[in-house]
Amino acid sequence: MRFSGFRVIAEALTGHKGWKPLWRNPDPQPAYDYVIVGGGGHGLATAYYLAKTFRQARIAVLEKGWLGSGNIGRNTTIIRSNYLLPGNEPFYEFSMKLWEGLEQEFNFNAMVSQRGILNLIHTDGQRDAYRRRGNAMLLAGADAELLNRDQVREMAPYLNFDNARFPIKGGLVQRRAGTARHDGVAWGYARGADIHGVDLIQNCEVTGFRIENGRVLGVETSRGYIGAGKVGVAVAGSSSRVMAMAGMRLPIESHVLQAFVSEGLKPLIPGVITFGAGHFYVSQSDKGGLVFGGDIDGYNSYAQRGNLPVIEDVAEGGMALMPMIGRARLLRTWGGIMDMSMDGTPIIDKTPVEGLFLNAGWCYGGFKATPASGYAFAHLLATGQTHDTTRFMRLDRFERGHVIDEKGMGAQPNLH
Amino acid sequence: MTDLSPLSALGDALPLTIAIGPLTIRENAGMALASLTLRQGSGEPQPFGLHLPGPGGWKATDGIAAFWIGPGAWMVEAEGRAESDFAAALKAEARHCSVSEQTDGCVMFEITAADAAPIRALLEKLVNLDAQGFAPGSARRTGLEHMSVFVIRRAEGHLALLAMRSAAGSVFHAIETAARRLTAA
Amino acid sequence: MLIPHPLLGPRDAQEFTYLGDASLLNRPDGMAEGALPAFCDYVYLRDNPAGIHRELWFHEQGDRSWLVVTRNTLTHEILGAELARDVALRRQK
Amino acid sequence: MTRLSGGLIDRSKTLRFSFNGQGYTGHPGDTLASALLANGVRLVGRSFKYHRPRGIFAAGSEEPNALVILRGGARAEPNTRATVAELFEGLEATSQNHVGPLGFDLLAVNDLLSPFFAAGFYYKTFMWPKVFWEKLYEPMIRRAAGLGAMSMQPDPDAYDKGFLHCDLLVIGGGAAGLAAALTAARSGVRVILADEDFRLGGRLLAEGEALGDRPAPDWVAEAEAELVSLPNLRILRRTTVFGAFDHGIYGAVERVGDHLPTPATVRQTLWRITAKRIILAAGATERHIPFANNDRPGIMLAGALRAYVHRWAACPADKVAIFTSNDDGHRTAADLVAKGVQVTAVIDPRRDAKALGQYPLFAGSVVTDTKGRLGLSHVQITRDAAPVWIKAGVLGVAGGWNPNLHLASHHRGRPEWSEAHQAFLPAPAGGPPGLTVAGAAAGQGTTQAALMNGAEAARAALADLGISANLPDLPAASDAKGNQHPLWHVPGKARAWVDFQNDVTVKDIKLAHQENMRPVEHLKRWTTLGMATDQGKTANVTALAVMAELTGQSIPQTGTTIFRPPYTPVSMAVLGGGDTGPHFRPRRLTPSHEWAAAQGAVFVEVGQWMRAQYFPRPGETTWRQTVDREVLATRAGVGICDVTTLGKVDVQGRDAGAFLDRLYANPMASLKVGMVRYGLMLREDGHVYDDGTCARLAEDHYVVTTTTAQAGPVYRHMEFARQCLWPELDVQLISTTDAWAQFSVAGPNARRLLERVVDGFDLSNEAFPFMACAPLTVCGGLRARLFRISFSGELAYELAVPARYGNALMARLVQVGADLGATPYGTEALGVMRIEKGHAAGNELNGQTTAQMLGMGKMVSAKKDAIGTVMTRREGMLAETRALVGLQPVDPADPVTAGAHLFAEGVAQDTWSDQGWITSACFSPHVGSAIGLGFLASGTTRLGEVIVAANPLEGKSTRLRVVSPHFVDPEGGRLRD
Repeated sequence: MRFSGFRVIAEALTGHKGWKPLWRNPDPQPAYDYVIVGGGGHGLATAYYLAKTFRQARIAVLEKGWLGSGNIGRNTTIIRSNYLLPGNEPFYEFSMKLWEGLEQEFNFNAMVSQRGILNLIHTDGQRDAYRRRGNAMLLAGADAELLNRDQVREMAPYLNFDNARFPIKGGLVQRRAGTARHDGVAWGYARGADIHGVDLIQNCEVTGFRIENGRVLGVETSRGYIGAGKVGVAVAGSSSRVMAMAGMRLPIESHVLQAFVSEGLKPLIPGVITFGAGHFYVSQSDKGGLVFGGDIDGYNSYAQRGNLPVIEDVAEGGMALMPMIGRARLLRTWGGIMDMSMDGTPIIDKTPVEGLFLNAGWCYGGFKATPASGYAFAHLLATGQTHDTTRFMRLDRFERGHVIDEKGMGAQPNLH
Repeated sequence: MTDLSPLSALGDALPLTIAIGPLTIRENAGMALASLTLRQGSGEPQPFGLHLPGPGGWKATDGIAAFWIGPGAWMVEAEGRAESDFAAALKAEARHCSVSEQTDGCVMFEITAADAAPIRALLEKLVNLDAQGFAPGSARRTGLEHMSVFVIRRAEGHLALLAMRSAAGSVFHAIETAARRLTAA
Repeated sequence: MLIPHPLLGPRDAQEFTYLGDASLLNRPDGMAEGALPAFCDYVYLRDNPAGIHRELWFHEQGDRSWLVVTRNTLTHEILGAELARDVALRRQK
Repeated sequence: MTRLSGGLIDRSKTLRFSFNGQGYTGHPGDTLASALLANGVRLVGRSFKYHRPRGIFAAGSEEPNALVILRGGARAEPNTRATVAELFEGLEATSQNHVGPLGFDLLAVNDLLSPFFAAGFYYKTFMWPKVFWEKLYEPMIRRAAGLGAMSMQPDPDAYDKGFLHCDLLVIGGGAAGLAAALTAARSGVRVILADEDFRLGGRLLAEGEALGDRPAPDWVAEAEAELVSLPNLRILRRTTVFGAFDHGIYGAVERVGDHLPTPATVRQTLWRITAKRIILAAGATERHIPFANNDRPGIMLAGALRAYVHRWAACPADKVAIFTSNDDGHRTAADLVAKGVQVTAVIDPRRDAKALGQYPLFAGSVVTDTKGRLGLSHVQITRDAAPVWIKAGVLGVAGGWNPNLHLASHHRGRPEWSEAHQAFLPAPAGGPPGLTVAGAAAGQGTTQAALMNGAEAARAALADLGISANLPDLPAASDAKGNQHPLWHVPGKARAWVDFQNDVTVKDIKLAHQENMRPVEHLKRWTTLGMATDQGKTANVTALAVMAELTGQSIPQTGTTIFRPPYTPVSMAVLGGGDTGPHFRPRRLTPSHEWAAAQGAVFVEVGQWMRAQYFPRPGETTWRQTVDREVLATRAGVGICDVTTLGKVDVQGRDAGAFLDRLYANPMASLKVGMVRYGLMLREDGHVYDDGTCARLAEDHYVVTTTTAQAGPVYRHMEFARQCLWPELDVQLISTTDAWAQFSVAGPNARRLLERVVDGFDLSNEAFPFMACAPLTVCGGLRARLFRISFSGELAYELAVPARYGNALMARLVQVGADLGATPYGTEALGVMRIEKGHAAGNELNGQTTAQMLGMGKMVSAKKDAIGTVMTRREGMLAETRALVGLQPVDPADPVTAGAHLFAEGVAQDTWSDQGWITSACFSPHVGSAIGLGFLASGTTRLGEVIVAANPLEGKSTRLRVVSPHFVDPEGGRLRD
């Protein structure tokens, strides 16, 4: 069924009787050519591109809970490609380009909204660093603009310009950045994958890998054994746990990142604003809620909930940056489990087990990467070749000494 | 004696004393401070006859006091001896220990009141210490508005607050704000 | 969170700075044969368990002790804490 | 009929207030909601999506409908629930989310178009043409969405934070909470009783019940008087405990000044409460029953209606009907009759329902429709498919009660469905450790049970702490059960609202089911159910039950919803608390700050520090003029700069040298006493962590410096090495950063200047050579330390004195050096001189740099096991060719810009041909042009080559020559003379 405005009108006039399930609820087959472990954003996108772009058949996505219950279901919905290093920027720009045609491609309005991101500058050193970054973005084919203080003021007059501990001296803007409706992305990919024949199997937990002679044969699940030609694991947040079942230790720690939404408010900020001096970033959803976040809680956790100090820290940052939001109220908080990698950069690679592939380590950059991650992982699974944009995101980069450390924090995941 | 004139941590020629409601806040510029740390096998000294307090403790005797700052480490206070080379005097009392001069490392505010109630109320607003359980003779380092501070309960109605000297203005702002709000409430 | 400091009793976790897995106590010998792979493992690989985790916390706004805290990463329940120095000395013996 | 007799309001005082500009009066004790109802106002707002007229639905914090903008100007507070806004003199409130007057909202057209706005419709449309999304569709949606509008002005009120500790925290001051608090407080333990209301009592104030031989409010007053008298108990009124965090830490907001025209001190205080045990006695929230057009103003929860009548003596209409599926609704009817309100019908689907008083009972009937454009006028009652219309201005709906177990599931514990209670109850395990749920929140809904249960919960909690407490004598109270017989919705074709604020109807849930959005999380996300400001308090369980009916599964099979903080929405300002302006973060001042300020210095934030950036003099019109002068004066005469901000760590002990050998990549144990050495510190991953100097003051005593930015992390790292890696070493560390004021005295006249302040100390090159250090006295006996080190490339020293003398020493040096050209300089000149000398600083040491890149690869000693050494031997790090080079424009008029990327001439400029970047740049008065430092691929072999610096961000591209990074005195003769 194709979605369109005409369809909505036609259904409205006929009592909505014609709407079909967005996807089937199939029972698992005994075997597939490709089994994707994880029905979050990256897993669904991988299945979608495998089926649609790489024209592979017999694909299943196995999801422990409900589709989209990974971090795609709990994030701050920001899309951007404002990275610095060659190991990252071309990849995220590739993702940005996929975002730009995504909804027309999968015929689902994921509300991709390019209202821009503004990174604030408070010191001369930061301006130098952002200039380097902005240039890196332009050199990779992305867009970037460096603003002075007056230009920032014009763009966001409600920021604290006159009474701030860390005065605003400028900003780096990416106009093509913005937000997307996170659940819509998951549903769009899920529906698209289903249309192309992918079996989306919910409530199916992978409990083990069947590996013989260094080759993966299939997966044990809560719904029985499922054979597989190739297995792609895309379970950010649980990567260490799942890969431990294949006997691997990863350069990853799991950390909780909280995010927040305010009560609905009439439009007050158009795009995304980040405040590095105070650990705060914010956008406003189409429904009117301010969506904001800050630092991770900073300790290993699988608990999917955080603690009060980070809530206070984020709110402090928000108040220092935009004192006008004082009388808005925090409505909901949640905590997602991040795959914090040792250099802050993801991993998309083969593993030492033949036929077993890994997509992990997204830190808190996973949402914006969804399209490119799915595409590149599908490329790797289908062709056996690393997609050009992920050529540095290798698992062995740590031992080879080719880390991609955007923040320069070294092997301490909670600082990335 | 040097012919240079010292400044108080708040940047004035004379240290500040201010009364806010029931609380008096005084910058103690006369206190000499030196840290004392045990070395391996040094044994625990009794500088100036003072039995050093255990974890979380503060002890005083005849103008000399000490508070525990970490395993095998204390800060030793000498009232009114800021101008002397107190670290050297302490080293003489604890030859086998490591001693570092700290007099100017901290700003020290002495906060006093007639009884415990205003001190407790102030503590509740400033630091995450159990204000009632923090009895006289207690000393802790803890956080205060993104700063690290030492808090000493010298008596029921007497609190000392030590912070980085360079942050004296910020610490004082926090204390003063809390005190004024308590008074106005 | 409250960290049960072995000397000071329960202290708010905000006073602490987190480092990570207590396996960081087990630094390989840099002068030994095969030091490089041992260091790659030490610096980068983690068990990252969902459950009991021994980890390093520094009492930065406190007594400046490094602690080894045993904590359940699923529930955040803390099962114990000791001075890292004691753990390290014990390991050396 | 509006105001009845009785109630807990102070009729001796009248408060004036306004709603949408219209003046009204109320009394102390009123909420805005009760006062509006007492004035006969039923229409107070509009719903989110369809802009349907909405009235007051509840009497507490669960209110989904009656949202207003409270106050005006910068204090305007959107989305405020009228049901919790305490009335004060002069209160102003306005309705929100409508275009045009509240009674004639132009966006109410959405309601007519509602068939087009079914659940999830927006995912299916607005995709064509693509550019219309940002340009047309989305702005339209954004304008229509949202609820209240912000003032866009800074919040003028003050906020506070604090910390409380107790043995027992009791959350909720109703029957169970009061009984718990009494039990615990009498035993002498430290108790905090927090209640979100401005008056203790909870539902005891809302019922017409007696406790023992007195009205319940009298018993509450007596209990409260006792609690207030106990020194070990603290009552936090107007305080919402909004979150249960780890290890007994609870977040609570006390609304200190929200009930006042303007706050006396702070508006709200954020309390972080650390409790050993916690009793959650938060009561229960009544459920409604979805039926056709169940959302009109005047339709409200029956229990809320009862509360308005008893506590506030307010009834908004003459004719009242009740729709109930349980006995509790009949209580409301009986109470209303007793209060003299005309009850026109009680509609109960149970055929065997019994009346509790004198009112018309429609047993075996349901409400199937309503009328009334801006407020309820008629209710349609259907029995056996035979509808009748009756008149009613208010319809109370009683669908049973849901325990307020929210905090008990804040640790992701799942509530359990109880068939007996027909409700979710707190799970026996998985809740926050130490927390017990009591009273109606635990399903103990009768007054008698709540009192007993609260007291018993307190006794058990204390027993758990090893404290015995006696149960108090509790008054006899009602044990009338509500008898829950849920009616989850009345079937029908018209829309029946489940979530009022977000306009989610039974139809939407059916559509979600039809489209396979059946898991409860999909249901919520597809329909926006439970996402409103009431967080689903009045909707979620009902929606689950409707979905369960559709799937044919039980409610627990269909799912549960768990709750996360906050329990009710919390203002951003109070969470941020404290200072948000200049005191947002601490400000550290250097010892010479006062002097610098008096000289008119311009300051700059460097981390927490405020440092003098430059010292403008009269006649200088640009900062460049000033900085050039400071640099030239230093290089020609002598300059003085406060460098106190560098971290200083005292390292003592027998093994201090051995310890530093393991911390620094280069050797330190071999350093002679009285000498200083530059130290390079790596992270264990082999990248450069920090740099600084080590001065050996004695065999067993070093002083090391760190960069300003890394002082804290490096100290922590050193303690890690000391305690965790090499505990066997005898070494002691302590920071002395603030204890010493330190000044760089640099320039050819540095020695001559210092000779004028030292007390008989031989500064000659022979006695005190480059990299020497010594303790000494200055200015007539002041203890000091002198280090002969140089960052500027000039003959230079750093002189340290006790911090309180720093200001005077700075003044003295400038004064006594006037004839030598003594010039204070700031961080800008410092930066220029270090770039001219090719010294790395923050822009180079950004955590991504290797020793090799800095040209210091050889410093990494292979002869010892220092942190980071091994990992530098990885293939990728050995293969690194980028190296620090100097850069000079081919055309001296061209700028050099930090952040530009470096390319070979003539190649395409893209990511893959990128050869490096400019890290630092400045105008060098010494060279006479702009200069820069940068990392360049194969940089060490490219001296003399012309390359291109691309800065497409600012549309500039310049040709630069690669030169040595040492623009000044490359041989280093000056600093050794």
